[in-house]
Amino acid sequence: MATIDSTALPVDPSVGDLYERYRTMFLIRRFEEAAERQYKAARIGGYCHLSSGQEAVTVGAVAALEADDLLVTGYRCHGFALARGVPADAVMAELFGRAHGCAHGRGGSMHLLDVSRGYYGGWGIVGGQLPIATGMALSLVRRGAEQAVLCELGDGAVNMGAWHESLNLAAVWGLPVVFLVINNLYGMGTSVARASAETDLFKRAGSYRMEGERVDGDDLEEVEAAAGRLLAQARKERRPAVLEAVTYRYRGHSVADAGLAYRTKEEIEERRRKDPLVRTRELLEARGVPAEGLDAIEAEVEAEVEASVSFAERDAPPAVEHLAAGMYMPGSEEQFERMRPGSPFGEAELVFAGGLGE
Amino acid sequence: MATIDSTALPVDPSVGDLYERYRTMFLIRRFEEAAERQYKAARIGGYCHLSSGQEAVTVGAVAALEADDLLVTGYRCHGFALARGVPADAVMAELFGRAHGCAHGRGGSMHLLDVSRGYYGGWGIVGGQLPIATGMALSLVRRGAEQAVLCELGDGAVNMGAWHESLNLAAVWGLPVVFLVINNLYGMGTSVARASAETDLFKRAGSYRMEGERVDGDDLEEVEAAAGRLLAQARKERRPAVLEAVTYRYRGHSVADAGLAYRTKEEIEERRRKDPLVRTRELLEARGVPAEGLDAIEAEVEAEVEASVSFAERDAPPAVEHLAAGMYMPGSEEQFERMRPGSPFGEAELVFAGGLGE
Amino acid sequence: MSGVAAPAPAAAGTGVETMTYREALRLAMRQEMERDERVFVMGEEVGVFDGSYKVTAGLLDEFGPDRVRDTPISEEGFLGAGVGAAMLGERPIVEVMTLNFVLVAMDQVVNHAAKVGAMFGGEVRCPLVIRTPNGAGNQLTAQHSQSFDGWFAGTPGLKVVAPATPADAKGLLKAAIRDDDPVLVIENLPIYKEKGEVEIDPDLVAPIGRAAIAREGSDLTIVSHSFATVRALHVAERLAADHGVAAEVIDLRSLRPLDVETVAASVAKTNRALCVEEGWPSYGVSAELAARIQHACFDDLDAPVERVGMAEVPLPYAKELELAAMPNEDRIERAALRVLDLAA
Amino acid sequence: MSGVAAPAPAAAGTGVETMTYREALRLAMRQEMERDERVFVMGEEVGVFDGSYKVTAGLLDEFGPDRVRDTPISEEGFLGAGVGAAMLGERPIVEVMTLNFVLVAMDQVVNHAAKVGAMFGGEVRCPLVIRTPNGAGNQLTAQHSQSFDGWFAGTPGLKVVAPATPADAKGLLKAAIRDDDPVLVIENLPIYKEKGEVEIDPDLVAPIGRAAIAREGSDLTIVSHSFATVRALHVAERLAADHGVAAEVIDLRSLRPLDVETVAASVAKTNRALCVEEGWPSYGVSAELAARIQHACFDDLDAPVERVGMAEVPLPYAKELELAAMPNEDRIERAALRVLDLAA
Ligand SMILES: Cc1ncc(C[n+]2csc(CCOP(=O)(O)OP(=O)(O)O)c2C)c(N)n1
Ligand SMILES: Cc1ncc(C[n+]2csc(CCOP(=O)(O)OP(=O)(O)O)c2C)c(N)n1
Ligand SMILES: [Mg+2]
Ligand SMILES: [Mg+2]
Repeated sequence: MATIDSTALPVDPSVGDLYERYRTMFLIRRFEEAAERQYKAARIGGYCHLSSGQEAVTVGAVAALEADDLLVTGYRCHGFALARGVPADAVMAELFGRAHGCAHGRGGSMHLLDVSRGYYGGWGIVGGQLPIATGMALSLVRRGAEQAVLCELGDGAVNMGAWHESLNLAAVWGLPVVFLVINNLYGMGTSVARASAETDLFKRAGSYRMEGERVDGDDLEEVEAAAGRLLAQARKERRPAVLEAVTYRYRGHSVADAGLAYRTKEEIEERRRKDPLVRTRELLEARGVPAEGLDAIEAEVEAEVEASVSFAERDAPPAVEHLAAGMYMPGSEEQFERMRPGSPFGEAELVFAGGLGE
Repeated sequence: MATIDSTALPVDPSVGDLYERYRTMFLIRRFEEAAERQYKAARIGGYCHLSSGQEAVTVGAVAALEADDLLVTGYRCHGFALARGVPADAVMAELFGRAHGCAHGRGGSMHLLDVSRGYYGGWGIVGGQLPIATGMALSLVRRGAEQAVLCELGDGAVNMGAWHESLNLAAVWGLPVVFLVINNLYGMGTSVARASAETDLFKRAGSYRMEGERVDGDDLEEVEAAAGRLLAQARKERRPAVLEAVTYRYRGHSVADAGLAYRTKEEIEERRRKDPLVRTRELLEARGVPAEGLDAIEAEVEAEVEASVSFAERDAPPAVEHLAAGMYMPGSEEQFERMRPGSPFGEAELVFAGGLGE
Repeated sequence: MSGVAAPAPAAAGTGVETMTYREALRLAMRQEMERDERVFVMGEEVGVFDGSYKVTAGLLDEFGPDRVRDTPISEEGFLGAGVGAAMLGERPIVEVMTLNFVLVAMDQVVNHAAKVGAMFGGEVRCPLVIRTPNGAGNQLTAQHSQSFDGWFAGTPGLKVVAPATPADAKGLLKAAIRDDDPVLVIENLPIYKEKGEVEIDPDLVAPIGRAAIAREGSDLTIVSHSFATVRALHVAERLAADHGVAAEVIDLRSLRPLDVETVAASVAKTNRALCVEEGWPSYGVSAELAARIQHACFDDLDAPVERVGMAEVPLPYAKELELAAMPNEDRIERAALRVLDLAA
Repeated sequence: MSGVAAPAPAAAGTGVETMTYREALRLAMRQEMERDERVFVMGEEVGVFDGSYKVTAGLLDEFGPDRVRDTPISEEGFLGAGVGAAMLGERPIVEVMTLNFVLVAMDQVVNHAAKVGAMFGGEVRCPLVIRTPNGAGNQLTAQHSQSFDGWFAGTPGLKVVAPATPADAKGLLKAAIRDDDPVLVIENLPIYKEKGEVEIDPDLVAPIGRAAIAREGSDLTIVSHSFATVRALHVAERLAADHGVAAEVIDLRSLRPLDVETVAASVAKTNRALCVEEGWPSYGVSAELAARIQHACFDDLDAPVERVGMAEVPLPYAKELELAAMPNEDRIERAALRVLDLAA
């Protein structure tokens, strides 16, 4: 997507990758800023969980995926969708609840997905995605595929029973899944120390004889290297693992939360000074990429984000007659046909007449 | 209960304790053998989970409790009830489903209890008792009591989400609870190795920065010493802990299971040769207790068990009019009074007319 | 119970104040916590964060962290801890952020809390309160917009109340806290901001198991609970204004026990009934209501009982779809006109 | 799906055999596993132990540990793993030991499996089968005797079937496995040993969403599903013998979709209806049935619809209490006589 003037770049091909990652990080930042504005203008509804500050771990981890690897995440997923290559148009349209959103306006901010890119959602129940990712890894083993699943969760989710059951299953069955714990220090207003008896979250992998590793989640290259190594082990040796990435979310839990009741302005300011975008930019500059090339990204990304907003604005909302689209496989209408008589619900027309397909 | 002729015993008072423990172990063994016979004669119904082979850990752990400590267990609980001093009559009557059973014939084999002895049940959902025991420990802290909770579970239960959530809560809040994992090598037909990625179950305590310890569950004194130490820490320092006791159940999962599909006769025979009853008896003999004194236990215990069977036989079944007894606090009838009109259920009489108390 | 004092006489207070439903719940908790040391609040974000829907705002400052206890995200664990504490005689109020999340703790509610009394032959009780909002609105989507009210109301051993007004929010939550059995208090997301008059009197408790006649009328009985009652009252106004119909609105307030008597008396008078709920009607609360009404009022009914609820789909995100799916006033009105044989 | 083959032509087989319900389920799984490599079975004790109720006996030997997978005790984990595998196009059959234990995995069933299709706009499907028995009997007590059938039937996104005969056990389980949506197959503990004739034909599939007329009659319609149908058929015989009453028994077979049409047609003929279920009737399956019937057959009914189910208590252990609480034939018969205005 980004057009890089290769003459302006040093020959080292890894710099091209880094440039590409940086651009994606930038896109996520700007995209979410736009989303927040649109939310405040009431064109986006529901919850809106921003990930500003977490771009390095998001982009680094996704960069470590092969094209046929699978990705499963929680609800703070705008960045993951964009990093996995879902077009900004499709993501923004989803946030607007429009027909060409990546979930056809059904899922919204928390339930993005793109099966063509192996991204199996955006899930909203804390920890609920873990058993699902585990089952996907089981399926990969069943078909003898050399692929892996990356499953994102937050520091708050590691206290859910689903964490324990999933990790034990993955380990006892030898499944190719890497659990990426994004430790942004808080689950809503609760700090890790108040929530977890073991604050070195990666150490909990030990309870399953599983490898656990902690990285600086704001160090793009460190994240990518660790994720790459663990994913390779998962693919080739069917060894599941935990990767904990320590980072920070600048904004509140969701747009509705100011994010100040449980932490200080100073803490936020201090973290902002170590912004992963700035760190990555410095890295690129240190490797000889000229500042102008990097500045150019900004305009390019802003145009892309703006375009996504106009796309979403122009896109039509889903047709109300298709309210029930997707719920059951087309063809199921016949099974439901005899439920109709005596149906006491005004909405029978919606469910049946609209059909299940779209 | 046991009458010990102190002139026949050495002066060391600890031998008197050991003698008492041995008697309880014996009582459990004989009681469960009788229960099995009664089950096969169809006078006991439901499931009937025997603990033959596990007497040392049962008696040793309960012996470490202070009178005002609390006990919570799973469904394999005949031994725990007896060890905690619930009269054999009340336990057998419960198995028979009689009015003077310890749960008034409502609970049966899996739901024994005796609040007067701090025994809060016998629970049937694997792992379900853990959050409850944790909440009891929380209550002890809230009232500043120097008491502890002992919570029994099996090796199969450590893979449930409830284990993880409970241990984390206990550790992060500093609650006085000791989780006693009875590792009898199998959860139904599934060996620990097939179920748990970490087969050293006590090590899982590390995920909560909690102390974990493993003992030979067939060594009465080792169990009692370890449980005593961990319970004291819980009471005084509010440090929760995991105590894993390795033992074996001779019988199938329940009386309905022959217990041979997943293990060999040889394995069972080998374990029987190291029977904790024999080991404990040898210990007593080595400390100078004459064999006759020990033989006397047998007759005494058998009489006690037989008496419990006759007690249960003679005891009346609960009155059908009191079907709903206990469900709601007496006084609630008034709240339900207006549910009656149009009640389409033949059982309305049962629920209301019988009242909620007994 | 050494160390935890028995109820003290209630703090003084009189008069009537206008407040939101949310404030009324808070008032109930404050009063009961002052009255009885055994009462404490536990849940995710109830303390430092002031409650994710701000119901518990300020309680941490007033009562301290032992009585307003923030929990890790582990509903099964802390809800079960509430069961255990209650079994020892405490009066825990466990807040679950929304009813959707109770599903991860379902086993503790249904297989444990509800069983304590009967399964142990009355030897031990479980005076637990679970507070949690149901409901949709604000495009919260499929996993965050559900109302499983009937599942709990269908569980013997539980009691279930669902106040629709600030006054009942205070009165019923207090009743739940004082009750010796496990009570689920179903709140509702859009209702939190609704205002109403509330009597401050700390001794005033609303009775469990008693429906209220929220509006009198003679032509049609609308039976509802929780936010559906707010909707029903609006529709009743519309029916009066546009069609000259006098609808009676019964606010159930309690789902278990269910006050069939009040509902039946109303239908005996109006001869027509419409049941409205926020959840899916199939196998939902309105099914039980229709079943009870047809049984109790068989000879009184002039038309079949109708039902309106959420369209039977996992709630989609797009505003247009959400609106179409919700039991909105237009849909309720249309159903009412059907019951009245006035449908176009 | 590299590595997992598409369905092969069905194994040959014809004729009719008498077998138990349990054997019929096993036959269905064997046939579907032979036909389609994507089908595999997963659950506690399904392999080495031969199934805790022996439904899967022998399958491990025949298909090996990859396709008959013993799990640790962690229903939330492995049921969710079934959801994930199904989303990739597998056809997992997850056995949960009893319906009581589904409560620890409720979130995966209701918030996840049921949501996949709609929440993601139809972009991905979840062809998961969950098999589990409901029901009481044998004094299994409060935590092990429950029937939450209506909770799942009330969840849009799920399909729920509950066969009452060996033939339907085979036919509906096969239909569920072939269905592209998540299907809960509710079996029943006492029914496992019931015998009946089963067509061996591997291509024979029973349709989801179609009730069966299990017995024809003209005086009364008894609507039931699962083991309640077995009871209802016995009662129908008693009614014929003792009272000369011809009861029609409708076996629902499917709870979502619900075949209201067949029920309504029967009631239109008999003018009287009794709904019987194994679970608690309040807010249960029979509530939905009564609500539908009064609506669809308002002008046909000569008496209110009656309901019989489990007494509304956590099931006590003692045999005498259990028997009194169960929807036994005496209680069903008494209710039938009430509907028929023949009550003493
Ligand atoms: C089971 C469940 N409980 C509670 C919630 C409400 N909730 C949503 S996000 C969240 C905090 C999660 O924190 P964390 O895992 O650290 O992720 P982060 O928000 O920091 O990305 C909570 C409590 C939920 N969605 N699901
Ligand atoms: C949640 C749940 N799942 C399954 C069961 C069925 N079940 C009862 S006991 C048991 C095995 C438990 O094994 P373990 O914890 O090792 O205890 P043991 O039987 O060896 O004492 C199982 C699977 C249950 N009661 N609850
Ligand atoms: Mg976090
Ligand atoms: Mg075991």
